[in-house]
Amino acid sequence: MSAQASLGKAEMAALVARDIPAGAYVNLGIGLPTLVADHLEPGSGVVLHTENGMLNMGPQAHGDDVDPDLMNAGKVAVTELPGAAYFHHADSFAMMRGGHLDVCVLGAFQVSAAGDLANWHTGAADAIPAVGGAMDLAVGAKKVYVMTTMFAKDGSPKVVPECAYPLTAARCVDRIYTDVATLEVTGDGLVVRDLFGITYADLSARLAVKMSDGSASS
Amino acid sequence: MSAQASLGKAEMAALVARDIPAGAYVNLGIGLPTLVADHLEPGSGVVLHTENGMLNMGPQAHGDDVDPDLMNAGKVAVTELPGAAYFHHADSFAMMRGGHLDVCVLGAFQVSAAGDLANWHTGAADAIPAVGGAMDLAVGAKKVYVMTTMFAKDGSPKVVPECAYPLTAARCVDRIYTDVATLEVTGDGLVVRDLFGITYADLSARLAVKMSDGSASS
Amino acid sequence: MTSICESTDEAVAGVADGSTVLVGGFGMAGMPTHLIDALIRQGATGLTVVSNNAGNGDTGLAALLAEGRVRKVICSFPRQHDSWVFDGLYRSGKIELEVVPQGTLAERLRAAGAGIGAFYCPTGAGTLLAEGKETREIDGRTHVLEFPIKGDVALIGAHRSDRMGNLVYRKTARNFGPVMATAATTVAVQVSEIVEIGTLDPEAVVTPGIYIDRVVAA
Amino acid sequence: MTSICESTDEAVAGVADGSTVLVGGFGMAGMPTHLIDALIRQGATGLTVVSNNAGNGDTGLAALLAEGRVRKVICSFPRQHDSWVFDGLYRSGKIELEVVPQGTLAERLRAAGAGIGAFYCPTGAGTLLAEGKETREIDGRTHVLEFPIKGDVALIGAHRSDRMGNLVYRKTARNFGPVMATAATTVAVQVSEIVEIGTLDPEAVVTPGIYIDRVVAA
Repeated sequence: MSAQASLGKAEMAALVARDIPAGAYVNLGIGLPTLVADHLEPGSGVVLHTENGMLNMGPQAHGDDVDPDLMNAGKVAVTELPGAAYFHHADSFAMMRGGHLDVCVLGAFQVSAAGDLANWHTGAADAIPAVGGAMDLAVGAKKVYVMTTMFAKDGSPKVVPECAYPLTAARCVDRIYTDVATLEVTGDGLVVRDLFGITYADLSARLAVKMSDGSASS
Repeated sequence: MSAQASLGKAEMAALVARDIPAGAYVNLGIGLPTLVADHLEPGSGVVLHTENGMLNMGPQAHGDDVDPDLMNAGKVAVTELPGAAYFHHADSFAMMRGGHLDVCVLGAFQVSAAGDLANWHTGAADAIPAVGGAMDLAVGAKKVYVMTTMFAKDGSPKVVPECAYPLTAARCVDRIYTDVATLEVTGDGLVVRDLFGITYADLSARLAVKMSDGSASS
Repeated sequence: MTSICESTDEAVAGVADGSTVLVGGFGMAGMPTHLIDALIRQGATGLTVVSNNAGNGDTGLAALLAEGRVRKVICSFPRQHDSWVFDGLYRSGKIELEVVPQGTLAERLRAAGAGIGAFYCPTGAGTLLAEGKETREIDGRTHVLEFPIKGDVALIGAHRSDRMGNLVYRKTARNFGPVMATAATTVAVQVSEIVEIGTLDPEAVVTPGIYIDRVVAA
Repeated sequence: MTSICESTDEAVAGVADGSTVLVGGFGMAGMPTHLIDALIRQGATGLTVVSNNAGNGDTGLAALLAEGRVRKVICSFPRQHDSWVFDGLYRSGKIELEVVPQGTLAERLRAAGAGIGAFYCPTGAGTLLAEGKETREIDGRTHVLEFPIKGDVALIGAHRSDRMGNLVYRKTARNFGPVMATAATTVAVQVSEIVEIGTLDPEAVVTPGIYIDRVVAA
């Protein structure tokens, strides 16, 4: 299991993309999750939602294709695919909060063993709070996938018993895709599905959370 | 004042139409209020709303102009004027409830001296209740005008101290246009603005409500 | 993911006994008559039907009612000149009725689709239709607490669909369609025409395909 | 009634000190930059600004903030790479901030326009942003009670307006425009082009003219 190396960003993105069902309606959060788009199979029929009012968003726009009226939620110029639809902000978030998106993929500062997500606020005293659509996505999508490196730059794990940072939403995360492991959040706690470049014993030792090894059975 | 006769339906409609400001957005209820449309000045810019999802509704459709997809709230085939817009039911009633319509004109079973309106239910034990959009209109329009004959077929007045019939909405009516008088609902009670074929003394004797005579001053 | 059905029978397959069925249309405009006929053939019973009216004449919704398949109707306006089927069932105690103001009906459907748990609405305050409902004073006005109406199935009519289920409507046939499309677990739509992806103007799509499960040309 | 303004100054005339000003746009898409410039010239101060962001760079909203004219910002995402004007004011305690999840911001604006007194929303439950807010369990889920955000003035950008104020937008520049247009006492819109009545497709009008007070081509 630990024979292979930990995953790079593109490999993580490919792993998430592989788990998105054909024809799913998906919102990809700003940052790392954006990479997932590049790994969706062309024929998969996966439809991308951007919360600033569009379905069937295409890839990033370049050169003459840049249109200042066509942006994604990260304010990056994007393109329109056939079958697109535009709608206003209240309709866009109604779609999200109403449970119509199949999957959203979000970045994280911390995820708790119970699936609590913290991804909007470091809790630092001088930080200017800014939430955007993170709370709406975390609460609204049918499945919430988190995509992040397992360890912060200081080596501390992002999968924790309880989030120390202010929550985005409680008990919202279904799966956690990291560079060293994929974890499922279940009623019985975290289950490790895949390991990359680390053994279950090593991972378990570095994380302070209760979890079980589901990687052998898969 | 009592020299002229009581008003016919068309004259009542003309009176209401005269009091609708140029450029107003107006909803005309089913029945008598519908007639108001025929008396709006062509250049007035008054825009008609129909709660089943349209602004800038035109006159009734006839012959080849009948389109089964273009109906008013009374399910009568109508036409579309230039500058029309279609929208769905939630948006249509958001427009209404949100206070964006300047005037609605409604029929009435009874109106109380305080401006309570009863126009949806006779209260009869075997009656099948059916409200449609009456409550929404009564609550939502900036000005609610009632248009009705003053007396029911049995001679009982429709302007009453308290409504005996189930309410459509409390304290919602601004003006009452009838065949014999126009009344304003004010904080100080009903004020008679115009009299047609009846003296103030006679009207006052037939209605059991407290009111004042504002007809002389106008 | 939207599937294009070969027949109306396929479009209504699997409706379970006891389901809540949202039925679009206002009068005959936007009424999904072919889907209702298919539902009659399909056989599900003990249904709760949510629609603006309670059936006209002897066809469509009235025929479903006449077959004894509907336990309860939630609507704004059951009583019409040709609603004899409903009238008879109601007077003989064979059908339950919940009358909801038309705008509140639309808004409760929207709330179900938009992930709103409940809302305070001024419509109906102080009337029979608010009896037993929680109220709250907001800005000096009495508001009634209203809860979402969620469907198991929605049957709606639209003008055109592309193969992803993006919909456009025609004139006032739009009415309840776009709201009901957001508010049910399974949404079936009958359209006049199914067009290729990329044919509909993305700015003019009223119901994005994310809301649509089954489309049939009928 | 919609008036066509000769200048952006005319379009923002009369904004009072202390007003709540809704400002459309998401990033630069749909941002009513010319109306903001006119508001800077107009001079109103002590403003509460409601917008998705809190200004970028040194122009537009940031310039209004830099002039010390804004008392409070209500937004979802103030912190951006180029939000130095806001950041400075905030850190020096010169501006008040209310952070609202993006979808809740849109829905509170919609509620103001739609005559909804308040609503229960799952977004933000159990987080910092719900602290001090009333909550209620609905269907086993914690919901937060949210109240409308009503503007005195809305400044929005759209693509085309006809002479009645019917609007169409372009791509994701639609964003907050249609919702804010319903939520303010006076709504001013800057458009690329003003067209004759009857030019816009009634099926594709996104904001009907009823919501629009002032239009300027800029």
